[in-house]
Amino acid sequence: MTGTSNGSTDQGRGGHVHVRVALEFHIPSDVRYIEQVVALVARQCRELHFHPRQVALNVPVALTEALSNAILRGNEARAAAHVQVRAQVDEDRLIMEVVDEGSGFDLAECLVDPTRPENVTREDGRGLYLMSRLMDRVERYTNHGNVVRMTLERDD
Amino acid sequence: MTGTSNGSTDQGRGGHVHVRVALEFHIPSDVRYIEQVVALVARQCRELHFHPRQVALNVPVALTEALSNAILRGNEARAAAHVQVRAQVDEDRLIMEVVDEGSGFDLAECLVDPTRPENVTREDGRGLYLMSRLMDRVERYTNHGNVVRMTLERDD
Amino acid sequence: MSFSIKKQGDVVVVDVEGQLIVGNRQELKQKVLDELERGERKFLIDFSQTGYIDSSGLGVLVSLSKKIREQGGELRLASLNDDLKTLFELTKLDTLFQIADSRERGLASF
Amino acid sequence: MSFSIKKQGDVVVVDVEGQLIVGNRQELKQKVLDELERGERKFLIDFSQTGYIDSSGLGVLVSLSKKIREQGGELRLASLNDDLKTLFELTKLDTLFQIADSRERGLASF
Ligand SMILES: Nc1ncnc2c1ncn2[C@@H]1O[C@H](COP(=O)(O)OP(=O)(O)O)[C@@H](O)[C@H]1O
Ligand SMILES: Nc1ncnc2c1ncn2[C@@H]1O[C@H](COP(=O)(O)OP(=O)(O)O)[C@@H](O)[C@H]1O
Repeated sequence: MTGTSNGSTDQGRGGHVHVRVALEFHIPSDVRYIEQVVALVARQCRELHFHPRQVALNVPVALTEALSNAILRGNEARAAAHVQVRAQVDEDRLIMEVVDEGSGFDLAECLVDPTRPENVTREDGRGLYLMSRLMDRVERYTNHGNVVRMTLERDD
Repeated sequence: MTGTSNGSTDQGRGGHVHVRVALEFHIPSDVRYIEQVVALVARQCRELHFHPRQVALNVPVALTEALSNAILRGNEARAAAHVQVRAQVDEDRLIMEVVDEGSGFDLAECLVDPTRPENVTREDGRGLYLMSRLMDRVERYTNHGNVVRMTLERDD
Repeated sequence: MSFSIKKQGDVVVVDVEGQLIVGNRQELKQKVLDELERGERKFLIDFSQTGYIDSSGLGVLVSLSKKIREQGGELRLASLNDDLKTLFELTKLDTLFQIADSRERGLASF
Repeated sequence: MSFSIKKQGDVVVVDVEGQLIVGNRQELKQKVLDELERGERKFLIDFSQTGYIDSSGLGVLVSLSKKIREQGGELRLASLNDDLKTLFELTKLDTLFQIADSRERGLASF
């Protein structure tokens, strides 16, 4: 048993430690904070034994997209506006919620397919698409702000 | 910026990342699980820059006491009974709640002073006392089980 | 995270250390455009030390590729790990870029 | 966590590696009582490699101290770090035990 090993640990006598970790962040609308938040969420996933690919690819890229949209689109980078991030991880799944102070958007309408020939040379428009491809579920709703909710089921 | 540095980090432009971490554990009533839970809670406190003494002494000892009381007194070590631990840490304080399936107890009545001459050679009876000395606040209430709630304000 | 640039033969090789994301992509863009301005035409970006890339990082690669091509130059990529490869495949950007397995192969491909 | 026992001169020295808590205190108790049974009378517990101690760990030390004394022996403690010292002070167990700063001084004190 070590202090760095997290997650559910079978200890032989049929017992089991169930761990759920919830992280909550408040950050100013500045993209320089993204990497730190992403690192902490990804680490929790690693410690709860998510697949290395999920830890290195799905989680960081999807969360970075949601955060940069919240900061640049939702809050339009207004310094006084804040972004809230809630991440809940357990042995089954990760749920991330990114909340901005904007008035929201229509997910289905804004999601374009960047792999279509006319889009593949565009410089933008890949964020929501990557989120939807890298997560099992992406939802948007309004609740004290514009909330983007992403769910990823754990792979071993 | 590193993936292992947690806590609130000033990044110069007057901005600030506020982090709150909530950990939740479910463990069988077996004292062998205590050390793992304690290690994870203490680590979060270390990462949120609690004083080294709080990380090495106050948090682990108080939580170990609460857990062993929940397992051995509250649940009377019945294998089927579980203990729930909720820990919430932010830059201000740590709040830990330990929930057992027992019928509760009277904190004031059960807390004896082990430093009195007639008690100092006793083998037991130091748990609640240590909790109360190592935490800023210890409370007990009933809410879906017997809840012991401990609060520690962060020292730098 | 940082970008280090060195010249190998007539190829400008850029190492992306850490992430290539919204917070630092402008730095990469500027560094490469400065070299283009100076007359360089062959560019290889090496991702062997890269963590993850977001959509705005991908966007900068697309943008640089266009600008270099407009000047008659060429941008190639090298050393994508499996996760980064997946990212290029998901976005079909693997069809837009010439991607070499290793820095050596990338250099040899010009 | 583990307990390692070695003999130095006529003193049985026990190192507590990791925690001394409800989950493992019985192991320490049994190891020391076995030595007592074998006729050993001088015991030094060294805490230089110890993390934390809980009330049941303290309880075992009190219990061992009594049992050893009943056999005409002596239990002493050594190398408590500041946090562990605080624990002994809070519980006034620093008045019950003879505590040496270091293993050497502890050994020399018998
Ligand atoms: N948090 C948000 N608030 C408001 N609008 C958003 C938000 N997230 C995404 N959008 C809208 O969805 C569009 C597409 O987003 P995305 O796929 O990430 O591509 P890009 O950001 O590069 O345009 C954005 O241009 C914006 O109009
Ligand atoms: N979770 C609990 N459920 C029921 N009783 C408890 C609980 N925690 C403490 N107690 C009561 O308080 C008493 C004192 O506890 P403590 O100070 O930890 O000393 P000890 O456990 O060594 O007796 C216990 O003996 C028990 O009667």
